[in-house]
Amino acid sequence: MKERLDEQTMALRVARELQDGWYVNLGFGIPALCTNFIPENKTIFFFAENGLLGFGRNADYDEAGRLGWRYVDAAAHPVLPVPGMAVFDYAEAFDMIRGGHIDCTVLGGLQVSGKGDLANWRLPIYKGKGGTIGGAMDLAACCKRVFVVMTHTEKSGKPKIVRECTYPLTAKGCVDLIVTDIAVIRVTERGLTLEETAPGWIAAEVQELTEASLEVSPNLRVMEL
Amino acid sequence: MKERLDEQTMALRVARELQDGWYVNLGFGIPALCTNFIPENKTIFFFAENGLLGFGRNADYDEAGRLGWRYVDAAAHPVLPVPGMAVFDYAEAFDMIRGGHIDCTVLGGLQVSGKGDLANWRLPIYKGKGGTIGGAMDLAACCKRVFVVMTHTEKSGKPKIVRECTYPLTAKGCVDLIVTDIAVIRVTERGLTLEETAPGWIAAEVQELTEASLEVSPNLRVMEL
Amino acid sequence: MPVNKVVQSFDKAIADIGDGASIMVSGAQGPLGVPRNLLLALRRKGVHNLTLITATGYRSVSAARFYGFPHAEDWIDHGILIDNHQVSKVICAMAYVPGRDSILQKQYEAGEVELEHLGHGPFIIRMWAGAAGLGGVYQPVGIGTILEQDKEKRVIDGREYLLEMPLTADFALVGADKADSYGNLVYKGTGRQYGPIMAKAARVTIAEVDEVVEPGGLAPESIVTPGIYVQKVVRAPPEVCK
Amino acid sequence: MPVNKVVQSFDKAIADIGDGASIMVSGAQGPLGVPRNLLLALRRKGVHNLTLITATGYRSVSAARFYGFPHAEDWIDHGILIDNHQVSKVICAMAYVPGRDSILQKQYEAGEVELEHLGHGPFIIRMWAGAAGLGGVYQPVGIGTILEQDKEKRVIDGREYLLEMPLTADFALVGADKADSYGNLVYKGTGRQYGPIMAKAARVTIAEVDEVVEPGGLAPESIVTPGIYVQKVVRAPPEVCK
Repeated sequence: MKERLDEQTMALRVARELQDGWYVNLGFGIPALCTNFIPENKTIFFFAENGLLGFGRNADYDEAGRLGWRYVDAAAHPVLPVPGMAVFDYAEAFDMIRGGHIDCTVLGGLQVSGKGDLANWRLPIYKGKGGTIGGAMDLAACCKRVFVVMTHTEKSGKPKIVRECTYPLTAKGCVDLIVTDIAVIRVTERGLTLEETAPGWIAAEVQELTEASLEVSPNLRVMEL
Repeated sequence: MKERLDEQTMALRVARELQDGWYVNLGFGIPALCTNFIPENKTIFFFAENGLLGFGRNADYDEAGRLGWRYVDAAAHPVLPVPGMAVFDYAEAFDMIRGGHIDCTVLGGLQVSGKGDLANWRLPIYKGKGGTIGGAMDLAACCKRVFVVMTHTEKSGKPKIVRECTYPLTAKGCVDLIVTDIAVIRVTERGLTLEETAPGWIAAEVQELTEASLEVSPNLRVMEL
Repeated sequence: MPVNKVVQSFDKAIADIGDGASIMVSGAQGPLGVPRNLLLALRRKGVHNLTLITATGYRSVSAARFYGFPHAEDWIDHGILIDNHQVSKVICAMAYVPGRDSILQKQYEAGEVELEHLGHGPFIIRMWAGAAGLGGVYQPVGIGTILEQDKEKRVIDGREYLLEMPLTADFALVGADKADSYGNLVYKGTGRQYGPIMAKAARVTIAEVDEVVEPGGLAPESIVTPGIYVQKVVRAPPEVCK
Repeated sequence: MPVNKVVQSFDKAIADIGDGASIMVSGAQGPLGVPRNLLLALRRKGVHNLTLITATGYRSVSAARFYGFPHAEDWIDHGILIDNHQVSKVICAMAYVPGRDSILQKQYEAGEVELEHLGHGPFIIRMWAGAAGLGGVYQPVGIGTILEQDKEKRVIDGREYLLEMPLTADFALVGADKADSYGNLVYKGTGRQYGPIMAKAARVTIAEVDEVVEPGGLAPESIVTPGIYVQKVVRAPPEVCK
C-alpha cells in the first residue's frame, strides 16, 4: 500500500487555505488540528458556535481549573482567552452562521458528492430519529466557504467521494474544497477538479479510489508539505 | 361648561392602575406624566423602546450634561439612572414588546372604538405615506395591557370614543381601559363599560359626549382623586 | 413593596412546576450555566411527563470525564431527568449517538419518550421566534436533509427556506453568574450559552446563580438578561460539583 | 499580519461608498450613537441616489433645541443627507410630521424621493431578518392598519401575522463608544440603539468611536458587537458637537 498523509499533515494542508483575517470555524476531529498549523504572521479568528470568537489554544486541566472553566469551545474543551476575544450567546452565534458572516468552516466528512453535497452527521445504519445533528447543517449550509478534510476512503476501502451521497445529507452543494490523505480536490460548477496529489500518487491512482469522476487540473501538482 | 380633569389629574388616575412590579411603557404627552404619581411603596419598572428598563425621572440640562447624555428615553429626553436599570439595543427592546413581555403600555389616543380599536398615530387630513408610526403599533398590538388616556372629546367637541375609528388605525381590539377627563371606561368582549365618572358628571352626560354606546357598570362610582 | 425575586430554596423555586410542564434547561458545554441544584430539586419532586427542551438528549458524562472531574459518573445536568424517567418528550439539537448505550435511545425506541431532533440552528431560531412573538420564520438550514420532513418549503429571492414555528415553554431553568434582586442577570464566559434565549422564550424563568447583589450592583450596560425575563432567582451553594 | 481595522481619516473610511449605495445609519435619540463625522464626510463626497435606512426621515433639530445645544440648527445626523438632496429612497420607522415643513415631505411629494414608512417593529425585525440570514418572518404588528398593504397575511395558531422580508444594506455607519483594532465594539448608555442590529445587517460596517484600544482592552464578556460585524473603525475627534 502506498503511503497516505496522516491526520496532522492533512490538517497542515487545509490550514494553508485559511487567509489572514478570516473568521473560521473548525469542526471536531481533524479540522480541530488546524490550530497547530497557523503561522505566526497570520491572524485567524476562531469561532465556536457556543459563543466564542477569537479564542486561543486548548487549556489543560490545571489551566482550565485556574480559569474556573470560564471558556470552553463547542466540543466542551476548555480554551485559553487571547486579547480581542469576544463572548456571546447561542442566538448570536447562530445569527453569525446563518447570516453568512463566517468566512470558512472546516468540517470532517463521511461522504462528498460530485456536486459538493456533504454527508457528515450520521452513519446510515441507524434508521431512527436519533443522531447528533448539532450545528453541522447550519455551518455547511451557510458559511461563505466549506472545506472538508477527511480520509479519501472508508477503512473498508470504499470511496467517500461519490456520485451521489447515500448517507443522510448535511447540506446540498455546499462544499468548496476537499483535502484528503491523497489529494486536494476543488468543487466547481462543472464538478470536481483534482488540483494536487499527495507525494507518490498520480491522478489515475486517485481516480481509482474515487467514485465520482475527477477532472484533472492543467496545473496539477504534488502537495507541498 | 362642566369642569373636566386636567392632564395631571388624568395621569394620576391612570397611574393608580399600575401594579407593583409591573414593567410599563409610557407614551408621549399625558402618559409620560404618570411618573409623577407612583407612590413610594410601589416599584414600577419603566420601559423605553430605545433600550432602557427601570429608569428614573427626567434629567435637567445640567444633570444630563454631567452624565454625558448617557441615558435618554424614547422621546429623546435625558433621564437619570436608578439602581437596577438595564440598557440594551432596539432589537432587544422590540423583542420585549413583540414577545408580550411588557405588562402595560399607557398611550395617548385620537380615537378609540367600541371594540377597543385604537387610532393614535396620525390625523386623517394627510393622505400621503408620511406620518410617524414609530413604536405605537407595536406597543398597542403586543403589550399585555393597553391603557389609553386622552381628553374625552376633540377641541371641537367631536367625540373621540366612536363606533368605528375613522382615523388611520394603530391596532385592532387592543385597548383594555380608557381614562379621560370625564370618565373611566373599561373595554370588555361585550363592549364599553362606564365604571367611573369625574366629580360632578353623571352617566348620561358622559354618554352624550360618546359616540359608541356605553354600558353603565352596576358599580358605577365617582373617581377618587 | 420593593421588588425582590430572590427565593430562599431550590424546592420553593420549582414548586410551581407540575406534571406535564414544558421546561427549557440551559447547559451543554462545560460546567458553567448548568442549573444543577434546580435540576436536583426537580428530581426530588419527582414530577413526570415533562417536555424537556435542551441542547442534548443525554447527560454529559463523557465531557465530565474529559474534564477529569472526580465522580464524573455523577455529573448533573438536564440528562438526570431523562435518566430518572421524568420526561415524556425531548426537543433538542443533538439527540444521541446511536448504539452508544443511550438512555434516551432506549426510551425512544420503547415508545416511552417522544423525540424532536431539530439540529442546532433550527432549535435556536424556534426559541427565538417564541421569545420575540413571531408566528414563524423562514430559515435556510436543512434543505435536502431529513429536516425538510413535514416542513413548508418556500423559495424566496431564488433561495430555498423552511418554515420554522415558534418554540416556547412553561418554564426555563438557567444557570448564570450573578443576579440582582430584580432578576437582571450576567453570565461568566461561555456559561452564557442558552441562558439569554431560554429566559426570553419561557413564560416563567428561574435562575440559579453564584452570587446575588442589590439593585445597582450590576452596571446597566453589563446586564445581558434584563430582569423582565426572569421571575425567580436562587443562589447556588458554593462549589457543589468540583 | 496583525489585523488592524482602524482607518486614519473619515474620508478614507467612506471612500468605497458610491452613488446608488444603500446605507444604514444609527442615531435617533440623543447625541450618542450618531456617526457625525462619517456623515459629514459623506456630505463632502457628494455621492447621490443613496438609499437611506434610518429611524427617522428628518434631522432632529427639535430634539437638539430641546437639549439646549448651542447651534441646534446645525445639528448633524443622517438627516443632512436628505437636506442635501443626496438620497433617492428613505426606509424608516418614522417619516415626518405632515405639514411641519419637512424637507423629506417636500421631496417625497415632488417625486424626488421614494419612501417606505415601516413603523418601528417592522423596521427592526426586517433588519434582524437580514442580519440573521432569514428568508422572511411572520410578525403580528400592523394588522388592520396601513402596514397591511401589499403584505402577505397569514393566520398561525389563531392569530394574524404579516410576512416581512429581510432588509440589508451595502454599508452601515454606526456610532459607538470604544472599539479595539479588531472591530469589537462597546456602547455607552442608550447610544447603543441601532448600532448592534445595523452592524449585523450591512455587508460593510464602518464604526465611528470615541476611543480605540488595543485587542484585550475590552473584556470579552463586555463586547456588544463582535468584530466579525465591523470592517472599519475610525476615531472621532474629541467633542465636536457640544
